[in-house]
Amino acid sequence: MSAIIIALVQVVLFVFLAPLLMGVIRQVRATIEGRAGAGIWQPWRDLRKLLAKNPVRGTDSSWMLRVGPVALVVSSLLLCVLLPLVGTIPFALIPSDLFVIVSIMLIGVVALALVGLDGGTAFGGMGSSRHMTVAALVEPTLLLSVYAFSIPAGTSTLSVIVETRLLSPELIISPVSVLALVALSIAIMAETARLPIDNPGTHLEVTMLHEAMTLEASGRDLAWLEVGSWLKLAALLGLVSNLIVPWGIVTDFSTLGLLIGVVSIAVKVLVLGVLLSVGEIFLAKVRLFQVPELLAGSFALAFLAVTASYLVA
Amino acid sequence: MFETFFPQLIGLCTGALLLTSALMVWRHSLLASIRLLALQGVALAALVAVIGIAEGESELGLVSLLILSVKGIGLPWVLAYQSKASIKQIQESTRLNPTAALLAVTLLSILSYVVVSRVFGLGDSSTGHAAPIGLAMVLIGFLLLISRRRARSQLIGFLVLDNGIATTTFLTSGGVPILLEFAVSLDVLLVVLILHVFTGRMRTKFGGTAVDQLRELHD
Amino acid sequence: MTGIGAGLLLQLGLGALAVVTALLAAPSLRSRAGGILCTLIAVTGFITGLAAMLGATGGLLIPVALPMDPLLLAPDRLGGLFMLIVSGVGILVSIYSMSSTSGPDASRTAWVAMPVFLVGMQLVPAATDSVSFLLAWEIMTLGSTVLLLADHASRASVASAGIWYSAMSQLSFFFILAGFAVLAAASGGTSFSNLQAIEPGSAAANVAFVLLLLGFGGKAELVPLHVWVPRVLPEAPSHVSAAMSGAMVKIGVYGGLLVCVRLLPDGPAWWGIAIMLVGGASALYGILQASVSSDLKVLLAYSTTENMGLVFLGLGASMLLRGYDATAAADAALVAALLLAVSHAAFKSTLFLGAGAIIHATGERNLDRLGGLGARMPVTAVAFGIASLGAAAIPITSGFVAEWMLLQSLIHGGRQGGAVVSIAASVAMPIAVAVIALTAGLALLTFVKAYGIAFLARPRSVEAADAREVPSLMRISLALGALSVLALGLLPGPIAALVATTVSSDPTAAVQTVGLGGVSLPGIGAVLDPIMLVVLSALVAIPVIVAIIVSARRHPHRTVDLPWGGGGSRARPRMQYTATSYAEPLVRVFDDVLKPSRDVQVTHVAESRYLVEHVRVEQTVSDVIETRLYRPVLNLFQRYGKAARHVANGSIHRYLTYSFVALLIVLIVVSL
Amino acid sequence: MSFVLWIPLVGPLVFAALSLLLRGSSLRRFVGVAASSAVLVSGLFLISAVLNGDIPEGGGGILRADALSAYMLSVVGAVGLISTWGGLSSAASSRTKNAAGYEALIALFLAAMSLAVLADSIGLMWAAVEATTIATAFLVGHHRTRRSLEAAWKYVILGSVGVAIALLGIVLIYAASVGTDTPTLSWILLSQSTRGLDPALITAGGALAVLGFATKSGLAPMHSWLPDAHSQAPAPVSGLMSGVLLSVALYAILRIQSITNLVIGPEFLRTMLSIAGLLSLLVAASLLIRQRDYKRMLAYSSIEHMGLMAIGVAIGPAALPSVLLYILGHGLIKATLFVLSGRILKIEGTPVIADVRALLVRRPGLAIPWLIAMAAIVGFPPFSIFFSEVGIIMAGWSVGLGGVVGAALVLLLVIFAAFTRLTVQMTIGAPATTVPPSPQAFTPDYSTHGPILPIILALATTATIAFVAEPVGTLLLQATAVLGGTN
Repeated sequence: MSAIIIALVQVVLFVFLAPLLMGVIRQVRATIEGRAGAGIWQPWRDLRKLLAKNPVRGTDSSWMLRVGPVALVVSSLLLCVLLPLVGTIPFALIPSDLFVIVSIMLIGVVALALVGLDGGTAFGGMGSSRHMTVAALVEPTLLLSVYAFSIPAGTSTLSVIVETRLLSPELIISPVSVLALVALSIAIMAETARLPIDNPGTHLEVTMLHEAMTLEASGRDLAWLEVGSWLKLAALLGLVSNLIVPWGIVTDFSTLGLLIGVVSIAVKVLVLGVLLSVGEIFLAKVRLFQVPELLAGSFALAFLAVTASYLVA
Repeated sequence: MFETFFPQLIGLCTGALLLTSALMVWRHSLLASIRLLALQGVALAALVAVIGIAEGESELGLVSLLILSVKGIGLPWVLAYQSKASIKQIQESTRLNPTAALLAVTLLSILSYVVVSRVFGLGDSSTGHAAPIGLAMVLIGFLLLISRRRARSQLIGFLVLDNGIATTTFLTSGGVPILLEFAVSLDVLLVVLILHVFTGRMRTKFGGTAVDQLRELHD
Repeated sequence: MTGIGAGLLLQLGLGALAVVTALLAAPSLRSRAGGILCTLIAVTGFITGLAAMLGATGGLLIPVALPMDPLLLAPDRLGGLFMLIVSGVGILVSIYSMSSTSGPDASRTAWVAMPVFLVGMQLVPAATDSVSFLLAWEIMTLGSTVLLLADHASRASVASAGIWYSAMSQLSFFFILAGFAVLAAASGGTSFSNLQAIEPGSAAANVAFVLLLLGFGGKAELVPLHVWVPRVLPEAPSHVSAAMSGAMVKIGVYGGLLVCVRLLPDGPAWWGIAIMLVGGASALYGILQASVSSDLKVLLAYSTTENMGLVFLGLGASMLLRGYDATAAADAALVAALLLAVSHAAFKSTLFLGAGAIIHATGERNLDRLGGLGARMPVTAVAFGIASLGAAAIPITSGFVAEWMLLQSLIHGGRQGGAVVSIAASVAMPIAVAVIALTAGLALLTFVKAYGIAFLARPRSVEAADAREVPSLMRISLALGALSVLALGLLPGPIAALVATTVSSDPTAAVQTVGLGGVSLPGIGAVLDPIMLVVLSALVAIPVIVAIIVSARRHPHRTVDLPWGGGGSRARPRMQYTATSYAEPLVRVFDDVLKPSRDVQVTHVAESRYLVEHVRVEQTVSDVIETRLYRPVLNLFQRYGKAARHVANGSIHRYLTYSFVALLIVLIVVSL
Repeated sequence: MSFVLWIPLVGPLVFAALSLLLRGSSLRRFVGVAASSAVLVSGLFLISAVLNGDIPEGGGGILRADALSAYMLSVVGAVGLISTWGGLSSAASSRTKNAAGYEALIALFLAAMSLAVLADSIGLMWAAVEATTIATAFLVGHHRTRRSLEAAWKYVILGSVGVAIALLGIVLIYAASVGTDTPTLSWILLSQSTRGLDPALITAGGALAVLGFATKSGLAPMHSWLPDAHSQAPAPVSGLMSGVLLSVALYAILRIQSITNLVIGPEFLRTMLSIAGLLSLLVAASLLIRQRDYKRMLAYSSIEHMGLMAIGVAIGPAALPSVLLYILGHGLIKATLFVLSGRILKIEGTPVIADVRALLVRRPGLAIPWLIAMAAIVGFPPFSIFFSEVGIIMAGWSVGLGGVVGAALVLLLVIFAAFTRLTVQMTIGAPATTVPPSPQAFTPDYSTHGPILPIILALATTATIAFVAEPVGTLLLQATAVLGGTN
């Protein structure tokens, strides 16, 4: 029961939080760059606008253009349900298992890539191809870094991992954990199409990954694609923040605890978002064919983390 | 009386056998080879007769006659079945120069001596001492087969080889059962006849009897 | 006679009947009659296999004129499982092929070979001694070879595929034969019960292990013995490819299990590591080649190598872990390997049948000339899509469950009760996880590409534009395949529990069913319930769908020719990304491994060197292992064969010299 | 029962005489078939006698039919029947003046082989083997072309020389028996373990005899006559030579081996036969890689199979049942293949593989049996060669010849690949014409160009014989026991 409530809270919170996070990130960046910015509520306004438009679809596009965005949103929502964001009380039958989480995320990745291809234009295919290449190369890092986190906890269930770190904070600053965290962060940057892998702000066709796939989508199709991506970013930032700073998360269900959990995760995510935005100021997008090097580096870190945690411990 | 001469007689016959074989390697004239072959047949028959007398087996006398008629007379006659004038001119151009061939004969003789001494332990009988001659003849016959280009020369080589086997037979075990001896002779005769027919055909098809023309079948 | 024996006998009888029918039936009836009989064979095999898997015993004795251990066909539980897999694929394939009424697929030869192939495949797992195993194995090979050649008159490449396949099959066969012979020599009998008495650490066991691994690895398409795969599976008729990849390859897996689980169960650690290495290398190499391939069937063929590599990776991990007494993880890894095999049978045969449907509809298997088939062939598109999800290991398909279980066993394998199991395991496990992760990532790309390029977007050729949905029997077969992929993915609990009984002495300790068909690994503490996942997704999807319905009522969509089209209205279908371009970034990333050959030809305009008339770019990715490993050896053989002709140069003197030398040698040896 | 022993010897001779008398009669064509049937029927009679525990003897102990002899006699008859029956069309077409002689020589050939397997004396056995050379000399040269003459010459020279070496060996064996109380060539007497034969003589004699008979059984390095003779002889003759003549020589080796085993143990001949077998496989492998002629291809395949059989003989009793079954399977299939190759040669007019393309599309009537027989000859089940090969390989490891058998497997793989490639080149694929001008211009030829029944019989027999545990299994065991094996 408590698991259901927490899940519900997480979903509602993150549906609210994700556009806000995007707004904050963009606003912080604009402010630092000396621009006025559109305000932190602009993503909400964009969404309302998109939902109120008649979507335009090509004759050759198939049902994928309709289903794909929904699949992306659902997969991101499932992440919000399953990840230990507000609380660490998992469902008995579908705990927040690392591999399940990753594959649910992959559903979204696949849906987005297929939507990109469905348009039947060069740009959609290009974005889809690059997106999938990055996704394929990022997966070893992603799995290995969380594998490294899982070793001290003895399980691949993320809730338990977070709880373990809450109980023994010395784990957080162990070299293994730091290595793994860096690797995971790079992987998440890649998965969520952030700098330095992709430039979310660009509309220069040759360089873009994520945006290229959504070019042919419009109206509510585009809205769902955007929401799905935002939700994913928010949820993953939530996960990272809970891995770094697990305090505040609900481990034993209580109304007060829940409230603290909600507030703390919202703060953690937003702070992390600000940090991300600030960080991105100093980063340039790397060339597409240098992305593998970056990912290989992060993979090496993750691998080191895993073997170190076996051999050191 | 006979016992004293026996070793000498055996030695004489086997010596004649080896000598004729070696000469055949040396000589290039076909006619000479055929004559030597006839001589070899006679020597073989004589060897059988001597052994027969020594062993006191009348059966061997019969065998001796058989050998004389087939190897001493019949086969040489078949081989020389052509006007003597033409056959005189046939000179064999061997694939091996005579010096090397004779050296090979020596080596083969030594080898057969070693082999037979190991296998039979030579013993003290005179036949045992002579036994390497048979094997040497087999090997010399083989050498002839390998080194001769003409069909009939090869045939002669085959016959020397066969004589060698016969020599070995008589020197080691005093002959095989008469039935087998008969069968062997018949076989040899038939083979020679068949090869003779083929030689004739070869002459019509290839216009000559050089065996190294037979090179159409290969991989 | 027991039920199992009767089932096996019935299969043989039906097989004979099918052969006779194929020989005698009129061409118009042949496919129907043959298909029905083959379906019956497969159904019989399915029932027999199920019974054997549930523990029924009994068998069929084959008489033989030579003095050998009796040739007994009596499947055990594991054998039953593989009979089940094979016959399941057999059912799909038989139904599918029934609808071809003309051409090579409906030829007499094909329909004679099909039952032989099916029966042969099903008898291999039933064998209880090495000779009957080899017998069934070779019957299977013979049947598949003939089937492969069915199309020989239309494409020259079929003949070359046939040669490769026969030679590689024979290589496998000889390895297996030699392996069994070594074991039989050491144990004094040819029956498996004799063979398994051999001491695990002995030299004979080591030699036999390597030989058998090579043999079965060759059939299971493992690197570097996989070279026949990218030639054979594409060139065979699609339903035959489905049967080969879905079923026959599993027989190779069965062989591996037979060796590792039954005959030589307690091998040294390096066995497990060796299998993991081979499996891991195959998985990576296979998926890398698949991901850059533009030929749909070549892609599927290489993906088979990948999947089998994962199966063997699991098997090797299980051996390694069992050696260190990490029983729970070892059991999980083994069950995962089996589940992967089962699920691969389901999705890969569906994929190959789907490819067959595409070829049926368009005559094309080059992805670069396909596109837009989703709207034209909806049933095929859905079935192929579901199977692709399975191949990409996406929930809620069968492939996901298997890969999940494998990963679970690996990450829990490095440690037991908080202590490191061994250095070997703690290095091997992370590498294995990384390999699986990269494999999974690339598989995702591969199947997004395959599905997206073929079924989505706009048709890239006239053939694709004119495609029509395939006949009903093919659709039924495809639908059955897709359903099985989903069923295996939704109900992993009972299936895994059943599978565990075939390899584990204590199956309930390894795998249990939780919830509605969910699976739990009690020794590891991992739980997965796909049905709950579906329920959860449905719950979160409801608000979204409601929002869509509301929005759609207020703001209906508009259909235009091209919404944006890259900013222009002249975006023709040719300008779309093709499969080749889709994989281009990957080719660049893995340039060192794939060694693509690029050829750029620039034709300048006659007037000026600075103006280009046209540019032609050609890029081919060939199988590195074939070009670097096999080609040189084959060329060497060719040169040797040419040189060896001098041995028989026709000179009688030379021939006589051979005899003479032999005689001299014998004489010398005798006198020594 | 002993009169049955004479049927395979006298019967063919009578038919041979008939063939010479029946000049011009169409019945003459069937002389070979009748002679083979006589041999086969008497062989089957003798088998049933042997299985009832009887060992017929005749001719004052010269002829003897134990399980092995009876089995071999039946193989001779069966392969002869397939070859002559299958070759009826080619024999009928050659209505030349020497056709009578052809049929008579075939009958003589059969009689000689029957004598070789029935003779109790090694000497007689030798004479009979030599007689096969004489009988087949003109058969090989039957076509009277330059090539066939060349083949015949090589065959007679190499064959006779080889068999002469065997005679030398037999003489030495006899010499060994002279050293005991009763000089004899009867192998039944020689293979009594209590005779105390001189080991050195037996070693030398056995080695030379085996070397000599190896020539006739086509074992390298004495094999050189075989590809030429097989490729030039008329198809039925090639079938007979490849199918049984080689095996009859192998039978002689088996008999010699059973004598030497008692005196000097199996090691010496085991080494020798292993080397010969491997060399044969090597030669076959080397020359099949770039083979151009399909009849020579079949000839090299015979060398290959004889090589493997020799390895089986080297292995000893554990492999002997497999070897014996191998003799039958190889004989029947090789006869079938040669008969078919004769038909292909006649209809296509070329023995060159590269010139015969797309046979399966153009002439399915010939290509289908050809392909089935090919599958059988390379060792696919259910054909009995599969069991023989598996049996030999398995037995090889069990007696410690793992290295030999392993090397054999490597060579067999090369041979298999080469063989498959050549077969595929001949049969598989589309006809060379790019665009057929009209559908009528290209109609597949379903005719089998000769009797198909013998081919079906041969294939069916080979496919089923390995599964007939009774009485074939018992017979093979008894035949092995004859050679001193207890297995």
